[in-house]
Amino acid sequence: MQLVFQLLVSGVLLGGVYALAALGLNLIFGVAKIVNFAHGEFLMLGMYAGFGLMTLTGINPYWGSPLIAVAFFVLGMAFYWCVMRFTIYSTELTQVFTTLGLSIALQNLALVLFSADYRTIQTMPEGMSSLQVMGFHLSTDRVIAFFFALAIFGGVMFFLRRTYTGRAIEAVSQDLTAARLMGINTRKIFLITFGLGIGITGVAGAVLVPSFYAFPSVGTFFVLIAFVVVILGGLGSVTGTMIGGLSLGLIESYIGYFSPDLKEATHFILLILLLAVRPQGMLGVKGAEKETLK
Amino acid sequence: MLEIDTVTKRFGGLVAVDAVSLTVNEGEIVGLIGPNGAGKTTLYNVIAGTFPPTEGTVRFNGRRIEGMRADETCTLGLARTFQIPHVFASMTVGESIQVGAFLHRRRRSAARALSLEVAAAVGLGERFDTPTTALTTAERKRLEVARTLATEPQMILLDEVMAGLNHTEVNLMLDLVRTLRDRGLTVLFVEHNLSAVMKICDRVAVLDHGAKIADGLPEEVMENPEVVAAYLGPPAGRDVAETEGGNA
Amino acid sequence: AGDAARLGVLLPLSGPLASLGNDVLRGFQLAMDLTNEDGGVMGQQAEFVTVDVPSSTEATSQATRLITSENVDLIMGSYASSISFAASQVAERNKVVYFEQGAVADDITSRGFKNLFRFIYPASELGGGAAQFTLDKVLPEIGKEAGDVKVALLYEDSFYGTAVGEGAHKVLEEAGVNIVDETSYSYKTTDLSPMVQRYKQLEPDVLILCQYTPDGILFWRQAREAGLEVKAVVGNGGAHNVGDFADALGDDVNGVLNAGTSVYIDKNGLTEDAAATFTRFHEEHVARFDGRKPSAHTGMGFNAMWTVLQDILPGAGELSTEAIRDAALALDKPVGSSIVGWGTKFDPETQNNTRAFPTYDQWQGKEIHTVAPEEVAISEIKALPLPTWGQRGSI
Amino acid sequence: MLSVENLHAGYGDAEVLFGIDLQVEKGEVVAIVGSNGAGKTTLLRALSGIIQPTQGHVRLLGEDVTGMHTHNLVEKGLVMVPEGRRLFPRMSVRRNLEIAAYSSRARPHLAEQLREVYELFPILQERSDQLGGTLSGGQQQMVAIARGLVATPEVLMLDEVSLGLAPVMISRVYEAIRAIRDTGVTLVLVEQNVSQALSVADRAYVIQHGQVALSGSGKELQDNEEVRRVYLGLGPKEENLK
Amino acid sequence: MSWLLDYFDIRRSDGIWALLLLAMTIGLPLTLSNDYYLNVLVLIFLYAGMASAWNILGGMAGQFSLGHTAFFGTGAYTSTLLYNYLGVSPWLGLLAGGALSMVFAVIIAYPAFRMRGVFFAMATLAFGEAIRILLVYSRKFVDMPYGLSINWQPGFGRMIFEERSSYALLAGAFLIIVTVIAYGMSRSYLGAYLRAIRDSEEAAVASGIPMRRYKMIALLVSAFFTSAGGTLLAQYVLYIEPSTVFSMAFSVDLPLMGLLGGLGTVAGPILGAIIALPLRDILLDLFGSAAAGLHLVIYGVMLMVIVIVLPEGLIGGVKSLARKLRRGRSSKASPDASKRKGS
Ligand SMILES: Nc1ncnc2c1ncn2[C@@H]1O[C@H](COP(=O)(O)OP(=O)(O)OP(=O)(O)O)[C@@H](O)[C@H]1O
Ligand SMILES: Nc1ncnc2c1ncn2[C@@H]1O[C@H](COP(=O)(O)OP(=O)(O)OP(=O)(O)O)[C@@H](O)[C@H]1O
Ligand SMILES: CC(C)C[C@H](N)C(=O)O
Ligand SMILES: [Mg+2]
Ligand SMILES: [Mg+2]
Repeated sequence: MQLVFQLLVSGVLLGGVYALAALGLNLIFGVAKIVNFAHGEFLMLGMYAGFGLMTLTGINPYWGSPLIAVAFFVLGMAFYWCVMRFTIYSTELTQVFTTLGLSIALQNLALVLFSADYRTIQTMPEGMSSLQVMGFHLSTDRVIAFFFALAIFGGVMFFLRRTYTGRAIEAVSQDLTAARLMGINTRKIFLITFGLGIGITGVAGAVLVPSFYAFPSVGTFFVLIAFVVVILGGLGSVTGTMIGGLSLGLIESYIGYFSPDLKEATHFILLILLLAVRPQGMLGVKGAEKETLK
Repeated sequence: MLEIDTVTKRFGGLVAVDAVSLTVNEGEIVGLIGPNGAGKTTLYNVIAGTFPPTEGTVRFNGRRIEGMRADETCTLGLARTFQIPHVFASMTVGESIQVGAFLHRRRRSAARALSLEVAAAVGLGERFDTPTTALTTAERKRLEVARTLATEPQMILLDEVMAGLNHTEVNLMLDLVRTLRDRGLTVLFVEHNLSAVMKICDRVAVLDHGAKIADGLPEEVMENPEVVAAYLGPPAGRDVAETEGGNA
Repeated sequence: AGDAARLGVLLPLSGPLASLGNDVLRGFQLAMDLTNEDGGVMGQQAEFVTVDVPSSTEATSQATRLITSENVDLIMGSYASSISFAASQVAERNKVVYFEQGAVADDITSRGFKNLFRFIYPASELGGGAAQFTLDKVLPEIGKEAGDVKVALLYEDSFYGTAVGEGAHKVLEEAGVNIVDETSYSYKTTDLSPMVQRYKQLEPDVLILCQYTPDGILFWRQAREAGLEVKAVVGNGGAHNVGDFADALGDDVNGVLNAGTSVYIDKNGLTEDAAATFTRFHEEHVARFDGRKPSAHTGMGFNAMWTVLQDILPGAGELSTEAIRDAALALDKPVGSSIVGWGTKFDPETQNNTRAFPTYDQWQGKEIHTVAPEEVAISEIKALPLPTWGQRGSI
Repeated sequence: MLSVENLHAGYGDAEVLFGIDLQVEKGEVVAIVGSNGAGKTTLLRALSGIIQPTQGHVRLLGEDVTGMHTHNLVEKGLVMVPEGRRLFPRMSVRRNLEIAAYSSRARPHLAEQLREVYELFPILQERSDQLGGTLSGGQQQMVAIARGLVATPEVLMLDEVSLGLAPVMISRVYEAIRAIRDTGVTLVLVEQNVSQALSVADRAYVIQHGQVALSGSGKELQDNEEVRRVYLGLGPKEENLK
Repeated sequence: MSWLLDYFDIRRSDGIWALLLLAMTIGLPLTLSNDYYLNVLVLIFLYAGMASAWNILGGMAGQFSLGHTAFFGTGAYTSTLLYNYLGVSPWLGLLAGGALSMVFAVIIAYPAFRMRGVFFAMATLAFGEAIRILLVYSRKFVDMPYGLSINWQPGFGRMIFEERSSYALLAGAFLIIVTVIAYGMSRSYLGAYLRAIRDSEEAAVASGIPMRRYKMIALLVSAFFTSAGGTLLAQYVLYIEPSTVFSMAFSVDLPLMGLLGGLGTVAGPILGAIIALPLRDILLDLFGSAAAGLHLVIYGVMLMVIVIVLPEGLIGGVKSLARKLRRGRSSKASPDASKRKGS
C-alpha cells in the first residue's frame, strides 16, 4: 500500500514537471497553430540558464527564475520576430521544418558554445536532496518544481481567462483576421504569446536542471513527452496540459515500476488510442483536431 | 423521390429539427424556407449524410439513406451544396468541377467535357482556368452548384445559392434551375430570396424552430398567418425585403 | 602517400552520444599532437579527417565518404557499438583497415572481418568481469556468498547495455547467484524512480548497472532521493567512471564501483615506456585542455591512437591496407605496456585485442581509484557495505 | 469624416481597385453597390487595413490613415463587419461580443452596448452560451453585426449584412441600421441587396471594375432607369412596384 | 491504347522530364566511376523514391505523416530477418515487408484518419516511435541481436552486389517505378481526388468521394514503397538496428525532401533529395573539422532560411519567379490575411 502511494506521489510530482515542460509548447501551438519542434531546445537553453546562473553567480535557479523568465520572454519575442513571423501565413509543414531547422541549429550551437559535457548543479545542501513526509521519500527539487508548475499554471490560467489580453490571445487563435477587425493588435499578441510560451519554457528548464542535467541534446529527451502531454490534454487547453502531464507522470510511475522498457511505448499507444476515441484530446475543444490548417 | 419521415435532430438539449416529414416528388422543385436557425441546413445535413438523425428515417428512391455517409448519398444521385462554400483551394475552377465529374466519368475527356458544359451553364465558363481562391463569394456559390451538378445527380439540395447575387444573376440562376428541372432533375431549395422561391417552386415547406409549420403551394403558404408571423414579418418590412430580388 | 599521413576519424561528436565522443576525440588528438611533435609517423605529420557520426544512421554514409572521397587508408572509431557495427561494415567491403577503440559489443568482431581490429575487450568480458569482480571482491566485503546474495541487473536497452548485461547475467547464473531482477530501459528516459521503488521492495544487496551518463546520473540521484540502500553498486563504464557523474552526485558518488578502463591506475605497474607516456598524457592533457582532467574514454582513445601511430604504422612502413594489417597482427606488446594497463596482441582469428581487460575502480574522495587488478591498483576497496546516504563523504 | 483619394489595392499580382475616390460625411449613410467582383469587399478591406493599399490616400477625420494597421483604425473608430461573418467559432456568443470591446475606446461602454445589442437581437441573449461556430447562418450574421456595434464605432462599415437573412430579419437589421444612424454613427453599407441599401442611403457609389462608375443620392440612383439596368442589375422600376 | 491514355492527363512537356529521369537513373550509374558519387547517387535514388512514396500520402492527399519510419523499418527488418534466419531471398522479403507494412498501415489508419493536420502528424509519429520500442522490447522474448548484420555475399538472388553501380541501377529502377506510379496517380482522377481531400474534406465527400477509401489507397501505396525502400537500403547498408531504421529522423527526412522540392508535385521529392542529401555532406566537409556541431548549426539555419524563402519548394519558387518575370512588374500587396489557415 505504501508502495502504491509512493508511486502515486512520485508520479504526480513527475507529472507536474512534465506539464510545466509542455505548457509553453501548448500556448504557442494553441494560438499560432505552430508545432514548435524547437521546443526541446528552448527547454535546453533554460536548463543551461539555470546552470549558468548557479555556477556563475551562486543564485539558485529558483530565486533566479524571474530573471530567467524575463530573459526568455525576450528570447521568445525575438524567436517570433526574427523567425516565425515569416511563417505565420505558411503551411504547417513549412512551420514544422522552420522550427526543426532552428532545433538543429540551437542544439549544435549549444554544443559549440557549451561543449557536450553533462552539467549538473546541486541546489540543496548535502543531505537535503530528499524530503521525508509520512514515510514517503520526495525529491526536494521535484517538489519545488511541482510548486513552480502549480503557480505558473495558475498564473497562466488567470491571465488567459481573466485579462483582456488573454482573451485576445484566444481570439487570435481562432481567427486572425476577425481578431484584427476587433481592434486586436495581432502582432503584439503573437509577440506576447511567443514571449510567454518561451518564457515559461525557460523557467521550466531552469527549475528542471537541479533534478536533471543540461547537455546540448537534452531537449530531445523531453520534446516528445511534451508533444504527448499537449495532445493528450487537448490543444490549447491549459488545464488539459496539466491533466495530460499528470496522467503521463502516473503512467510512467506505475508502468515504470513493472516494465520501464515499455513506458515510452505506453505513452505513444495511449496517445493513439485516446486520439482514436477522443481526437480532440481529453480537454480539447471538439473539432479542433479537424482544423484543416491548409 | 425523397421521403423524410418524422426526422428529429438534437444537439444536446437543442432540438434543431423536430419531427419533420416532407416528401419531394420526382421532377419537383420544392422550396424550404424558414427563419434563421429554423433547422434548414441541419435538415440538409441529415439528408445528405453529414450526420445521422436522432430519430426518423429518410428514403431516397425508396432506399433508406439516413446515417449513410455523404459520399454514398452523392453516389446514389443525391447531391448538396454548402451554405458557406467550400472550395478546393489549390485548384482552378475547371479542376474543381472535374472532381465532381469524375464520380461517373473516370476518363479525362469525358470529365472535361462535362465540366466545361456545367461551367458554362452556371456562368463560370470564362473563369474555367481561374484559381478558385480568386473567386468572389457569389462565384464560389456558383462553383458549389457546378461541382454538385457535375456529379450528375438525380436530385440536388441547394442551400442559399442566390444569396449575394444581384437581380440579373438571380435570374440567370433561376433559369439554370429551370433548365435542370426540365432535364429531369429534382430540386430541394433553401432560400431567403422570397421572390426567387415564389417564382420557381412548385411547392414550399416552411420550418420554424425545427418544426414544419406549413407545406403547400407557394401562394397558399405565403398567406399562412403562422408563416407571416414567423418568417415574413410585418408587411412594412416585407415590402422592402421583397424588392431584394427586384421583382416579386 | 603525400606529405601527411591522413587518418580517418569517425566519432559521434554531436547528438546524444557527443559527450563521450568528444572525450575520445581529445584522446586521439593528444596522441596525434604528441606524435607530431616527436617528429610524426613514418617521417610524415599525421593528420585527421574527422567525420561526425551522431548515430549509426550516418555511419554508413560517412564511412563511405572517408574511404571513397577522402581516400583515407585507415579509420579510427567509434566508441559506440551501433556506430561501429555499421561503419566497420563499409570499411571491410572497401578493404580499409578499421580500428575500433572502445565499442564493446561482442558480435562486432564475430563477423569474420579481415580489416577490423578492436582494442577494447568485448562486452561479455566487461559484464562478465563486473560480475566476477562482484563475486570475488565485493561479496567478501559485504559478508555475502554467491549462494545467498541478491543481485539486480539494470541496463540501458541499446547494444551496449544489453550486451554487457548479458555478459554479467551469464557469469552470475553460472555462479548460482540469485538474480532478483533484470531490467532494461531506454537511456533517454527522464525518470527512473519507479525502478528505485522496485529495488526498495526487492532489497537486492548488489546492483550491477550498465548505463550512459545521463541515465546513470538520474538513477543514482533518484536512488539517493528515495533513500535506496544497497550494499554495493557496480557500474560498467558508460556513466560510472565519468567525471560528470561525480560532479552530479557530490559526496554521494563515493563508494560506487565501476568495471571498465581507467587512467587513474598505478603507473608502477606499467612498463617504463608506458609509465613515461602515462605521465606525459596526464600533464599534457591538463595543459592543453584548459586544466581538464582526462577521462577513461580519453585514455582509451589516446591509447588506441598512440598504438597505431607509434607501433602499428611504423611497423607497416606504408599506408596500405595489407601492410597495416600485417603490422597490426604482428604487434605483440605485453600487458602493462599502455597507459591503461593493457598490452596489445590481436587474436589472428577474431582480431580482438587479447591483452585488454577491464580494470575495477571505486570512487573515493570524489576521485576514481583503481582497486583491481592488483598490478595497477592504487587503492583498496573501501567502505563496503556502503554506508547510508549522506555518510559517504569520508570514503 | 472619411475621404478616399485615388485608392489602388489588390491581391498579390492582381490589382483589383484602380483609383477609387469617395467621401463620407459625418452621420451619413453611404451605400456602395456594384455587381459581383466589382471590388466592393476589396475596398472595405483596404479601408480597414486588412490589405495594404498600393497607392492613394485614406483620411479619417482629416488625419491621413493610409496603410495604418487595423487595430489602430479600430481604435480611431473605423470598424468593419466583414463579409462571411467570421465569428470566433469556438467562443461563446457572449465572448464573441465581449472581445469586440477590446479597443480602449469601446471597453468602458461594454455593458451598455451589450444591453443594446441584446435588445436588438434577443436571440443572442438566449444563446449567449452557444459556441459561435454552431449558430445558424443567420444567427451568426446577427452576432457579426452586434460585434461591430459593441466596438462603438464612429464609422461602421458593413459588408453584405443582409446576406442569408430571412426577410423578417432583414427588416429588423435595416431597422437597426437606421437606429444606429440615428445615434450619430456614420455608416458605409456594401450591399448586393441594392434597393434595400439605397432606401436607407443618403448617398451611394456604384463601383464597376474597381473604379467609381457613378455616384449620387440614393434616391437619384434608384430612380434612374439606366443606372438601374446597366449598373445595378435591377429590373425596371414599375415591376418593382407591383 | 488511346482509351487507356484517356485516363491520364499527359502533357507533352512531361516527355522531357521522363527523359531526364531516365538519363539520371540509368545514365549516371553507368558513367560515374567514383565510388563516393555512386554512393551518394544510390542514396539519392532510394530517398527520392521513398520521398515520392511519402508524397503520395503527405503531399497529394495532404496527410502529413511523420511516422513513415514505421514502414521503412518494417521493410528493412522483415526482409533482413527472413534472409538471415530463413534464407529467404530479399526480393521476396521486399514483398513480405511491403505486405506487413500495409497491414500496419491499415491498423494506424483507423485512429489516424479521424484526425487532420498536426494531429495526424503526431499520431503517426507516435506510431513510429511505439513500433521501435516494441521491437526493442520483443528481444526479451525472442533471441535476436540488437542490430542485424547481413553478410556480404554478392549474388542477384541475395540482392547483394559486388559493384556499387549495380546498386545504383537497382535504386534507379525503384525510383522510376515509384515515380511512374506517382505520376499516373497524380494525372488521373485519383490525383484529383487526393487533392480534393487535401483541400476540403467536406467538399470532397459532398462530391461523392469515399474519403477513407482514397486516403487508404494513398496510404497503402505510400507504405508499400517506403517499405520496399527499407528493404533496398538494408541490402545496401547490410546493417540495421532499431534506432536507425525506426527513427524520427527518417520520418522527418521524407517530408523535408518533399517540401524542399515542391509538395504534391511528382518531381518535387526527387529534387528535394538531390538538394538535401549532398548538402549535409558538403557542410560536414567544409565545417566538420572546425568545431563539433558547427556544420549542423549552419545546416539548421540554412534549412530555416530555405523553407521560409521557398515555402512552395524549388518548383513553386521557380514557378512564381517565372510568373513575376512574365508580369514584368513586382507587386507590393501584402498577403491576404483572410487566406490564412484556420479561418
Ligand atoms: N453542431 C451544432 N451544435 C449545436 N447547435 C447547432 C449545431 N448546428 C446547428 N445548431 C443549431 O441548430 C439550429 C438550426 O440551425 P440551422 O443551421 O439548421 O438553421 P438554418 O435554418 O439553416 O438557418 P439559416 O437560415 O440562418 O442558415 C440553430 O439554432 C443552430 O444554432
Ligand atoms: N483573396 C483574393 N485573391 C485574389 N483575388 C481576389 C481575392 N479576393 C477577391 N479577389 C478578386 O478581386 C476582385 C474583386 O473582389 P471583391 O470580393 O472585392 O468583389 P465584390 O465587389 O465584393 O463582389 P461580391 O459582390 O461578389 O462580394 C474579384 O475579381 C476577385 O476575383
Ligand atoms: C560509453 C561506452 C561505455 C560505450 C560502449 N563502449 C559501447 O560499446 O557502446
Ligand atoms: Mg442554413
Ligand atoms: Mg464582396
